[in-house]
Amino acid sequence: MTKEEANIREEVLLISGCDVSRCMKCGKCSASCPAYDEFDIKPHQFASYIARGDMNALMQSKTIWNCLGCFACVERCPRDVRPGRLIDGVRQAAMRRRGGSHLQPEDIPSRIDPDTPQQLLMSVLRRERK
Amino acid sequence: MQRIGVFVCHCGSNIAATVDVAAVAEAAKNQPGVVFATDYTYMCSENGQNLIADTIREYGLTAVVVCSCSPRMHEATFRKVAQKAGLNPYMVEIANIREQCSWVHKDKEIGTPKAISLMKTAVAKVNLNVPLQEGESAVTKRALIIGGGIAGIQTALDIADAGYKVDIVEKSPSIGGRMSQLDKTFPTLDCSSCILTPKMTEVAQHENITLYTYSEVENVSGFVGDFTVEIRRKARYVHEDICTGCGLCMTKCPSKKAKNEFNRGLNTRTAIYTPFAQAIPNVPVIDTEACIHFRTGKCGLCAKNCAVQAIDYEQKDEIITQKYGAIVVATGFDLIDLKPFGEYAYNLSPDVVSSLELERILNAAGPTSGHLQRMSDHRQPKEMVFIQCVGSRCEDDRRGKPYCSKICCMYTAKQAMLIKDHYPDVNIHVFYIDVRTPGKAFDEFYRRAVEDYGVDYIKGQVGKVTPQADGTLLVHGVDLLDQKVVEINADMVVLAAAVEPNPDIRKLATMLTLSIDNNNFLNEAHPKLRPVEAATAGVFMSGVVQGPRDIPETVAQAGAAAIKVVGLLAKDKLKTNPCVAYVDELYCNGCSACQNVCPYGAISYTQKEIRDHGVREMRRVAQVNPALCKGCGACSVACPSGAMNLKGFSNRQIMAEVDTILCQ
Amino acid sequence: MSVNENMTSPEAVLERENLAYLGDAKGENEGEWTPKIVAFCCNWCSYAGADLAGNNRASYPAQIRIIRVPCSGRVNPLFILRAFQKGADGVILCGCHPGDCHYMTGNYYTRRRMALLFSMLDYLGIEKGRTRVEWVSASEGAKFASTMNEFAQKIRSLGRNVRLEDIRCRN
Amino acid sequence: MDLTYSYFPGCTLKTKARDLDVYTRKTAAALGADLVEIENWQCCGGVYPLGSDEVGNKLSSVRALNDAKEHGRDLVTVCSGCFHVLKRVNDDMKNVPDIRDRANRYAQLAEPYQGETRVLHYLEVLRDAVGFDTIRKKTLHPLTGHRIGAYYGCLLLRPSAILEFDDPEDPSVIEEFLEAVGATPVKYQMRNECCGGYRSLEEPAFTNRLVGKIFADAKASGCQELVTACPLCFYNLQKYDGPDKLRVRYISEVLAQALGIDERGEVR
Repeated sequence: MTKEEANIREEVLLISGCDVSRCMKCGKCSASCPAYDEFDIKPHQFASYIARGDMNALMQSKTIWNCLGCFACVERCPRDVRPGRLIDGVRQAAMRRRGGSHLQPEDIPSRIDPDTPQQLLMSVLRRERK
Repeated sequence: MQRIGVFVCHCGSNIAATVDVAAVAEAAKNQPGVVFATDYTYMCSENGQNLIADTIREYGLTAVVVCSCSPRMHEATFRKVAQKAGLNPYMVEIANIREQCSWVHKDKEIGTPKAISLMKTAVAKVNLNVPLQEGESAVTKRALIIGGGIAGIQTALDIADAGYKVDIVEKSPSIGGRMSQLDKTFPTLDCSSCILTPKMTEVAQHENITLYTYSEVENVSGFVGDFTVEIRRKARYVHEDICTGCGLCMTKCPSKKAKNEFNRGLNTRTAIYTPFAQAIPNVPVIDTEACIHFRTGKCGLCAKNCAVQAIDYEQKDEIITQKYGAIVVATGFDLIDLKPFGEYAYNLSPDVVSSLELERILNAAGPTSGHLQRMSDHRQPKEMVFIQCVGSRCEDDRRGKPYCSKICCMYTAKQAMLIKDHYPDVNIHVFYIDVRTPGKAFDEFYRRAVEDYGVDYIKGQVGKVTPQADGTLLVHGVDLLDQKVVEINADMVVLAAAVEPNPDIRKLATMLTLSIDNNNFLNEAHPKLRPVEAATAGVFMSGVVQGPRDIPETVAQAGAAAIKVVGLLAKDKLKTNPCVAYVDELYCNGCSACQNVCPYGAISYTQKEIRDHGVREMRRVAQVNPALCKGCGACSVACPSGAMNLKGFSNRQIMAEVDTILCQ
Repeated sequence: MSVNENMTSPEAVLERENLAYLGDAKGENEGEWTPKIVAFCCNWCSYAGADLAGNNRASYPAQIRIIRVPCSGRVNPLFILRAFQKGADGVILCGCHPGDCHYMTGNYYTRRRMALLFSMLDYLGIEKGRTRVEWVSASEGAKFASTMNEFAQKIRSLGRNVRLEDIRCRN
Repeated sequence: MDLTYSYFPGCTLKTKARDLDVYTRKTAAALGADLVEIENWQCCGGVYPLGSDEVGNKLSSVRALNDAKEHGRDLVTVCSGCFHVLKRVNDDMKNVPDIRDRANRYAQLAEPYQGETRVLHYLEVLRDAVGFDTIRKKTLHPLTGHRIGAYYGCLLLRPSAILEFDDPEDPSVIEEFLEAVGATPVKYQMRNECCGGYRSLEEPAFTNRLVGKIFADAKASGCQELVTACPLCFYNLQKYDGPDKLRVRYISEVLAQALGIDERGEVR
């Protein structure tokens, strides 16, 4: 683990407020995840990646942008590890470092239609933009 | 005034190196009441002990102070010496000048004055000591077992075989417990009823055992050796002594829609029923909520058909009171409520069953006569999914338990093999977190399921079970080793639900002043060295009430509890700790403050005539039962008027220590 | 040996306490003072912990004096007041850890009772630092010693107890 | 009982989800509840702010919560997203001292806000204050014979430890509501699964797949239509173009129909 990774790990643990040592690797989070196949690093792997300090891999993963934020993993985690919050934490850390967002504002107009609710745009901006 | 002897031990050089022992002895001579003081190399040696005993006789000592090692080390030794020399053993006090003085300090100039002040403190205390007598209490040679499962049955048999009377109180209409609901038992696959039924019969026929089924413990008072227990015998509406167990009443009963608890609600039973065919006693009970006669006053078919007139609709609950010397709690377990696990569709589909429900389905006496079938359409399943750790190892206390339930890994392997034995074409998938099989021949058993029977073990969990239009259940899970989603169209899903102690234990624990842990399991007096004894003297535990365990462990523990009971009942008298609370009735105002803090229920109240300054009046005053009191002293502090006190650690004794201990 | 005023390591503090105590005992040091401390220890956990400290030869100031009680719940607030009256500069109560009480609930009563007593003493001007409740198990010899050292240091920083000491009680 | 509430409509209800807003107000009025819109409310942000070290983006919720507190009322919202955010921020203000202190330093309120306000979803008002029995009595046009499935989604239910809305794995409040307006509620297992949420902006094909599974289960279970309380779920469900598509409506629209209320609030 590099020093930078150690810093990121500390930041993720602070942002998420989770205790990764509680994970018993049961896989309930991954089993509950509706976007499992869209993930390169699976929800149940987040706790051990963070425990090991393998933060660069997490920061570059597709997972952090593909997570739906549906909290199914948070709700069903029997150990209160709350993988969804860890994913959120890594995404936040990634955005803070890149100084920007995943989806660029100029990408948005082409993606909306007359029915697109404000809630959707707000959510995307809040989740993916610093 | 006491005549005190002070004995200062060198403990070789352990004390003498950092404490001028002669100076301590010399200083002692000036203390009030001290008539003799000396030092010696090893006070605990035979010569040292003789020195103390001889001095007691020669000087007519009334009290002794030994300045030596910790009282936790040799207090008992020196008390025995005193007793042999004709002195009350409680007239001995120890000044701890080794562990708390000579070993803490390096310098004689520091150690000596401190040792002197510790000596003075002990002298100050012993001046106020009074002789204390160990009490005696009688032992009622009869044991009570609460709970009639395998734990209670085995405990009762072992005690009864040793020659003591035993009563079993069982809440349900028959003994047998959870074990009677099981089909086969791991790892040998013996038929559960085949090994349990003979034991049940033995209980019923044993001359030393009395059975109170359909009964509950209502109240407990008393203490080790002398408990008084009230037992409520619920009205069966069938006279146990008259009924022949012919079963005609059950065949005639027209009310057949009551939920069958024994079969975990998978089918129905009649209003007058025995839970299962081998029930002991083989006497039915009437479920008044289902009975037409109790609801409408009509019917009465059972009574009309009973050839011996055993049925009595007017029967009332009966309270019997019995004395016991020892009590064993063996109230067992149930599975947790599966309703909060909505993701497994347990509430939505009858084909999602608990492991115990499956056990009934597999049992030849069960709702399907032992044929494996779905409860929805009675089809035989082809694909089955077992989900492990449902509610076990779960920190979310709204639906699970933090502990491992211990038995699920093994019974799942067992159920899988039993099914494969009878229905080789059934595919079985087991989603697991870890497979835990510590135990004799346990891992081999599990491996047999994998290697010989081809049971598909998948490391991972299930996220959702969704009933499909075709009647199957879509099981969506993940295989963590393959990192792949696994979707199985199952015909049946079996949930290995966590075990939890029978909820009745809370009420019982209050009655017996037992301590229970956060999960409602009983706490042992010591988790390693006193594993079957409760902290309350005379109360023992057996079976899952203490923690998850399987049948062999339960039977072993039942034997251990029994020998503890037998050891207690074999005594005619029990010695009691004399350092107990006592009350100065003149100061007591009957406020109950002491009773409220007593963890042992040792304090009660009585109306007593008190003479106060020449006036006689009836007052409510506290009284301490010395057999129950353990001498913690909580009451003596709670008492607002200073009436409560503790022998051996009285207010005046401790005050004398405080007064003296800071002296230079 | 000269006493360095800035010494704060446990060993240094201990040495200083013991030197001062020595001076006190000999009546040599004018104005020098060692805090007098009464420690009430329950028989099952903390007294055993104190024994273990001795077994391990862990040191703490000689002016800490231990009184054995069956349970921390046996300690009457009056005992503590009496100790202060008799010139104690600090009083510490040691009992079993929560949940481990030999008498099941004694230490819970202690905790509640002492919370009230200590805040009342604070109100009377006896600083909260002079009183303390600590859980020490039979296996925590090192904790017992370090707690005592810390406590002694704290009392030293608070100075002599002059508010409750009854000079008529000096012995 | 005083049925006056502070009301937080939320951004989408003012534009794309006008039906949800209008019918909520009209039905509330018809049932004797007074929803007083908070003045100058600001958007809650759509999702709960994820960094526990960030406070700025929780302030709009804090202001709304504080406004309700100053009026001495409970705060009602009908959008699932707003409910989720407001309730979680409120929990932070009540239970997380660090966030509470920092938020109050920014907000500079007359008196520090400490999570005093009760956040309610309109469904909770209907169930606990108005009562489903009242709705049953006031229903003029019962939806008899309509087999309707509730679609809860995520934001109303999870995390249940904080939202405390319903059983997160087997919810029933919308079913009870549907039963009160005379419909036949149909429970289907996927009703608390995610519709894909905000991913529909970037990966509409993916959300379409998820929605497809939900519709398939609903249809197989016998639903003829679905109801929801979330504009984002509504959008994602509406956008689905597959074989199992069912009609989707807001709960308030269904309630209005049962009570016989039109858009202008007049009883027909």
